[in-house]
Amino acid sequence: MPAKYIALVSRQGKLRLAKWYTTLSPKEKTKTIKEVSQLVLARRPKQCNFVEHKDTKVVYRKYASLYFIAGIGLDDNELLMLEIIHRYVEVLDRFFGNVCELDLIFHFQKAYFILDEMVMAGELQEASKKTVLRCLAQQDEAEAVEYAERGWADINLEG
Amino acid sequence: IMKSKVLAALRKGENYELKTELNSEYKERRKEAVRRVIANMTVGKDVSGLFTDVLKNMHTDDLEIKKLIYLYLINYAKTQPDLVILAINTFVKDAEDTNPLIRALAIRTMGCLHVVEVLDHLCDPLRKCLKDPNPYVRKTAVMCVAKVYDLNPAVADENGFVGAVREALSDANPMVVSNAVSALTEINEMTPGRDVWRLDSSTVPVLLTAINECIEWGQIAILEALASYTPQGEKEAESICERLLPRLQHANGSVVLTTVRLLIQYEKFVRRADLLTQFAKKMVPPLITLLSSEPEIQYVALRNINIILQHHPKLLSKEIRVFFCKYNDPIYVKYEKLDVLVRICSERNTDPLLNELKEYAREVDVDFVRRAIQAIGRLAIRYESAADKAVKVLVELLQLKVNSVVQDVVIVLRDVFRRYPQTFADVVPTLCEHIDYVNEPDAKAALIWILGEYSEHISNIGNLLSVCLEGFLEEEDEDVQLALVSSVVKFFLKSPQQGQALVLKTLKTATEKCANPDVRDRAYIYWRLLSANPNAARAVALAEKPPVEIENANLPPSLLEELISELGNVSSVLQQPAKLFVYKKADKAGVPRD
Amino acid sequence: MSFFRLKDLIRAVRVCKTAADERGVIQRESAAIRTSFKEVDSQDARYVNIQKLLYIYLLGYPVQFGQLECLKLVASPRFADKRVGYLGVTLLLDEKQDILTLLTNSLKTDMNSSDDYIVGLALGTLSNVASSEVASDLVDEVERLLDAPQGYLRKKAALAAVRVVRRDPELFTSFLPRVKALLGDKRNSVQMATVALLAEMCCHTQEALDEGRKLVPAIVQLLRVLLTSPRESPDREVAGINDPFLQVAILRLLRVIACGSQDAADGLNDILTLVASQTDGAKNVGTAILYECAVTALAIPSEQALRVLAINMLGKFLANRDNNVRYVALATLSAAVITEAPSVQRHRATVIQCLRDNDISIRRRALDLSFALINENNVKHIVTEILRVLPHADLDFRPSMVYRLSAAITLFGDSLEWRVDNMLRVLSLGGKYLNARDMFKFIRLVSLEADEHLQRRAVRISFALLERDISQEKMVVAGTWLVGEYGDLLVARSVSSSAEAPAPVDGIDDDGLDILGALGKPIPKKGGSSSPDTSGDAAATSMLAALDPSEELPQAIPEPMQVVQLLTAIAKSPIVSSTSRHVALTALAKLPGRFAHIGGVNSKVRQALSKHAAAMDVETQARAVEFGMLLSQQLDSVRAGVVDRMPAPEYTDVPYEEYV
Amino acid sequence: MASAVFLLDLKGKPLIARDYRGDIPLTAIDRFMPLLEDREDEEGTSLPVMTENGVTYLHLREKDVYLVALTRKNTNAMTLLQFLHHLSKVFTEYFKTLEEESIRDNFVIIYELLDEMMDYGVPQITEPKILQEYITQESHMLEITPRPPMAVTNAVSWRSEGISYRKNEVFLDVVESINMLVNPTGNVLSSEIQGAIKMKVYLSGMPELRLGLNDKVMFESTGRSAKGKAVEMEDIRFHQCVRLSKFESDRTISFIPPDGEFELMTYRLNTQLKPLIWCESVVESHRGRVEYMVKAKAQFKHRSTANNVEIVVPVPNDADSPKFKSTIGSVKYAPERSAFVWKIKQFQGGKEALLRAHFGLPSIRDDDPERRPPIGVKFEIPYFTTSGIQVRYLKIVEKSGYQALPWVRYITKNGDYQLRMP
Repeated sequence: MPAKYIALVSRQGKLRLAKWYTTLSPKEKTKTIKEVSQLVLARRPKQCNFVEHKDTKVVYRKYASLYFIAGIGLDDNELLMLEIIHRYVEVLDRFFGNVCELDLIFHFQKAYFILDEMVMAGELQEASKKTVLRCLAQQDEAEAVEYAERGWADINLEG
Repeated sequence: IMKSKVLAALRKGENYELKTELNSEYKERRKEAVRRVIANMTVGKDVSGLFTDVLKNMHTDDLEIKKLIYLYLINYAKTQPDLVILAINTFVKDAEDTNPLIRALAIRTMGCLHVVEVLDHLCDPLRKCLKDPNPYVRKTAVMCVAKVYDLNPAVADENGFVGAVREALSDANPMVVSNAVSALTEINEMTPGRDVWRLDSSTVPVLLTAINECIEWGQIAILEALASYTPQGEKEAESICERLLPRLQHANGSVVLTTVRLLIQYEKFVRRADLLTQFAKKMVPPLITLLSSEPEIQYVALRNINIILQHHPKLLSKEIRVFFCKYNDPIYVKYEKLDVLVRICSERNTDPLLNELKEYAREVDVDFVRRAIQAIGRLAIRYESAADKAVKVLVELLQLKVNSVVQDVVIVLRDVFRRYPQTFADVVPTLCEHIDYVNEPDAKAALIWILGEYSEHISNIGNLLSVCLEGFLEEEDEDVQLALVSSVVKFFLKSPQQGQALVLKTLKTATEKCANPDVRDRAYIYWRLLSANPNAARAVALAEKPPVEIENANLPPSLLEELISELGNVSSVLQQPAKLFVYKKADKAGVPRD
Repeated sequence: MSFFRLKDLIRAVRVCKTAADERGVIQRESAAIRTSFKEVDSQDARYVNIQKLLYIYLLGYPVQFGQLECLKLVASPRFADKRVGYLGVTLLLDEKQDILTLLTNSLKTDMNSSDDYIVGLALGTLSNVASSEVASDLVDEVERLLDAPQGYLRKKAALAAVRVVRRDPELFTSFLPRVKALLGDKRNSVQMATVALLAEMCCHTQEALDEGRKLVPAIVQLLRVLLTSPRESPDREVAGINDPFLQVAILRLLRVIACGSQDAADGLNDILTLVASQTDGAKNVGTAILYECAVTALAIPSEQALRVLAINMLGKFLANRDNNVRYVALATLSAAVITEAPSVQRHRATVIQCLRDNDISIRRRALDLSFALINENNVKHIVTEILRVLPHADLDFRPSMVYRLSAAITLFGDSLEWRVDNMLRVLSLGGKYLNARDMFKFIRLVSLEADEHLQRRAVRISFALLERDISQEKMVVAGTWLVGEYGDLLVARSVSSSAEAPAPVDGIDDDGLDILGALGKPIPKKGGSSSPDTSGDAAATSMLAALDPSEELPQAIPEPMQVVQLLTAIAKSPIVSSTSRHVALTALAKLPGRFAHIGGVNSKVRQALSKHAAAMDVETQARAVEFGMLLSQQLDSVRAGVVDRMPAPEYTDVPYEEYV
Repeated sequence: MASAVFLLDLKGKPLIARDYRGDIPLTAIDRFMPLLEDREDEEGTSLPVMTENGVTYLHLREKDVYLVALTRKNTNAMTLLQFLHHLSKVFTEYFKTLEEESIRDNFVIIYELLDEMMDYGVPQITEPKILQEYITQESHMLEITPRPPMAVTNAVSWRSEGISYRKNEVFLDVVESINMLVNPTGNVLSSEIQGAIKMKVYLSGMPELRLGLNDKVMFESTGRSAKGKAVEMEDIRFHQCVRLSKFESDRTISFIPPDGEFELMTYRLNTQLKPLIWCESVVESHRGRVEYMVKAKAQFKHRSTANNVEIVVPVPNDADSPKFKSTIGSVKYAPERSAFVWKIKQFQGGKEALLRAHFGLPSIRDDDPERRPPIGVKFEIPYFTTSGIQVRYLKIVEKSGYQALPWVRYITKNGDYQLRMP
């Protein structure tokens, strides 16, 4: 599904992650995120998981204190986007082991790395959770070796 | 999936848990539970289901718990009036407590419940409290009468409560007096025309004496009440004003502003010129001092100063510098200062003000810059002696080559040109050098107007207008279209040879291709005139126009009079009559309307 | 100077109590990072700094100064550095920045790395920031990697190719020949990426589309396998459905390919029917597939039975309790109306009901569908329903509502009278939101045909509406214009006693030149039944918003001087737009001619005009002065022809679809 | 008259809600933030007073908290805003700072205070000293529950009876703050002196105080000629304890003081002043760097010295690699303020000081236009008032007849002191 962007916003409206698959100026990005967060945060529980923002369908889902938000094209499948979001959350959950907002704050890079293994050019890249986790583990391993060489193994490995 | 989700699941049963805790055998746990109930209530969670459990804790010797439970009752009484009755006994008992603080608390809270059912039980304790030996209880009881009256005027009357409040006006304690004034003012408003209470020449001096003893809020209450009084002649007005003057020295800005309101109101009864001069002189410093307060206070002060100045235009003319904007003023303060600056600027001080405005026009905030540029234009139009310098400043700003600045300057220059026809013709070529920056419709329309008016000063005028015509239909902005039709006609009438082809083309386009009936009308009228009688066309299109009048930003006189008598009030801040934003009691305010 | 580690910075920010504290921490840290960039040239420092910078970026502070540094970090030989460097590039840079050209070399080098993950990073970055130049510089690399032995690289290369084709569609030639093989790849993820790539190419070029159509059997087979074969990888299954992601991707691809091709579509009837019948729609994921299937079935020239099946499926969705499902149903039905009008019409009542749903997303969709449903037969009903909701509708909706209402009314309304009436309703309820062009069209509608009955009706209703409310901008402009132009039709035939004796000065000069030849003066047809219906004050007290769209509109038959008064008042009103004021001045100038038989009009009008002679608004002043001159005695002989009835405009029709 | 008072967090969610009149549904507060944001979009600024749907919202912001009053009447807006400022003052007095966290931690006592400070929407007792006498953070059993403070029941509402000190002392601080706005060429655009007389009173019983100043108006009215200079104060405002009518009639400042610290009076002088500390600045911008040359002059008498002088010079937001050279004092880059701060501990009258600063700028800059903030200056000059005001006497009379010592200090410092940059 060609996603235009994927973003994580906390219940307080703080941005935790944003990945853009279309080209916008920094100002437009900030504005979009602000407007979309406002739209999404104002939604009530029983309402549908979709809102429209300009020429974008916004698909969102709330997990505990975090809103996972994706902007997709008008011809794209919003129901499937919900599944993709859910899959991303599942991988995060397995990667961090019971993920919570704090994990995503302190390890925001990891959240990006995981997303980059799952979505590319706005399209779903890998549906297999196992494959994603394996690739990540191998890359993290390579990093750990380099940390050891650098002699600062403590940095960024553990929160 | 997430950790906090588990927590959320736990919370589902929070009310259940609280219920248990509220019924705990341990006092500390019950207390903590009451605290949590109130905390939840505050953030909007529904804890109304715990009504009876909360109530069980009401009979307590812990003052904090008592206050919290009272708070709970205030919140949910309206929705559960039947259950409130369960609490009545405790209230009645508290109203007889040996501690005046508890007696007052009980009376205050019962009044706040807004439940008719409570009224019957409130009357006896209230009657006692109105006569309580402790003034703290009395000042509370007096306010409670207004609450009762609001709920049921008949009950308040029948029990003689209103009379008791009237008597309280001569209480020995100033807070009782001022609360009585507040309560009576409220009651008067609730039943308009009934005049439960009316100031007369015997009560006014009593209040004027009481004012000296009151705390600031009491002073304001009394001052506001005095506004409804019409002095019985010049002498009385003079003496009231003189006794009010010391209030201008009060540290509370609201005391000051309300005093200013009264002085202005009473002025019309005073004829002695020396006194009037003295009043005016005394008002100035405290008004200026308000500008050193917090920004919100400054804002209200400035909005009111704006109104006062429409009544007393010369009042602050020497004080122009104190209204200069500081870098860190909030934008809303800057806007108001700018308005006041233009309003009080006299011919003598246009020079420093123009320098200052030029400074503002170089700031970052586009709206503020626009207003500053407009202010320069207003000064130029108002004072002929300032026009030269103003135009110079505007041309300097033009040369900053900032897109938005150029647009605004062009618009302002057009209006200055209209005020002083042909005087600044030499500026037009410079202006034409900046044509490329002009792309907003308003500015474009202004530019085209200038081209039409000064066509003889521009060498490539035909070209410029033709270029504008090319965009005529895509442009779609009617101001630009209208300006072009007029300008081309004027150009043609002034230089028939050069303009003939262009005028035909323009009028044809405007009448045949343009969808806007108003633009068509305008073009047809010119066209019909031109074909009927070129001299008539000349007489119409080139008719001499009187110099523009700066649209005075003054309020209509009747509104001004209304707002002057409401200085400090919401209406004078919004500069709108109260009827526009105050709903009748029956109308639901604050409920979003479809 | 403070120098935090990343986690310390995050902690320091988290303990900030106020936004100002946070800003302070960030600005101090940013300054330290800037200085460090200038003074310390070490990848270790850069690695830490850029991570902090990315965190700062997420908080919304400016970090442009770090762009160049990301590029430097990417050049490091270490994987960790590249990983963070490329992340920085994708977050802080985009294809529009000049410095991106500096990246091409790094990408090229890394795409030739022996480390798969480094190649992966480069491909990922390419897919995110490539401009058309970068795309063509690196297309060979991408092409080569499509044949990489590692599935990990093949899928990434295919998706990088998607970006390449998006930026430069002509580059498809490098990829197209490989698609067939890749579709048969043993890895689902490679298949999925290839499906996306093929869809992208087919969208851009005919050649790819032709090739794609040849591949239909292979693609269909891919889908059939997913539907029928036993599940081999539970990892790709959701709620018992085999790789729904790939299924949906294929359905989408099939839609792209078969759109407008009967041949291609013929090959799909069976498989689409199979999907529709085999998929369990109880869970969201199943619904997602059915939804995609219905969209595809309706978008391509599929056989009738399948289309009916699709519509029925959507109809069932509409009745679903899950709001998500209702939402997609409304959306899809809107698209299906054009081809499947009768079957969609059956759901009209449900749709109208959704206009009042409490979820704005549902309301928006329902509104779209309601407009899409409008045709000659139901236009009255639906327009009335929508007019009923208009005063309560979300503010954002209103401009598009009045826009589409005006289109539906002018195009589908049968009688001219009905159209004019309902446009007036739109104007009076939503005149603030209507755009100028549609207002012009309404005026054209009234003035086009020499139908005096219609014009009289329009101007009398307008007058009654304007007497009550002048807050709806376009209503004021249109109404004022009509009152000026058709003032003669507005007033009653017999002039009341309030009029002064006719003064010859103000009369129309019958010899007035008809300067443009074709502009014959229409002879006002007097009379008509001057029923006193709802004119006057009684109706004026009722709020306009309470106008029930199914009730008659009020009409007024004022005295001439009342007309002058109303226009004078509008011109003076501080709440009307300057355009309204301009139109009111012109309308005033027309009146002496329209009320030729009434004395005193000219002088009253001149008096009204003179009030604006020194107006700050330039056009207002110009009209006041110029029309004042025009109405003066010295131009008596010229005037009549000048402000006479204006010629009817030319008229062109716009198809409804263009509006909706 | 307020219908309700709210404390909100920055997102507009209620932290505290107190309904006083029940005539507005409390849900009306949900419209506050949208309204605020609408105004910002439309007019480029939020406004302290806004109306919608029959409800007027008056607010001020304190750190991360909004204090909002709601009313449905055309009530005195100035009073309500002043009241909100009093609220904020009282809370600050109670909890040291007013912010979201301190509100959450203290919501019980905040409700108590709100109940005490306003009744039926009418402000009541707001004096923090008095409130602290009977609303305390420890909870009480009823039998030892505090009573209403004497002050409320007294005729003198700001002082309780029965206060007693072993040593009776009064401290007077005369503090003058200089507000100044100067353009880049050194022309003073506006200047004024804001004076305040602050007192610390440690006196027993109910003392009567009388303060004498070299007040020009008083000298003139009594026909006395001033020994030395007399000062004409423009707008004198007094603490509520001062008998205003007495002052109005014969310019006598007489009062029964509250106990402890308070501000007795403020005054203002609107005179053309020479900047006491004047900075001349030259800025040279280049690609990749910017340089500053600042010359500071102490333009007051040689025998006075300014202490803790702080000159804050703005620099671009994205400056880096600061380098400074100055003849005296220390300089520090303060990126959180987008400025550098030049501190001079002691700056003697008549002296000059020079500073050069050098900053690097990144090659890729922010694209926002540069703001042009002014240079700000802070200083304190002890034993010196700009206006020349003097305390001539402070008479203290108490019926017990004790002797009390008054102490007087003078100081001049900066107020809002802005020097525009070229």
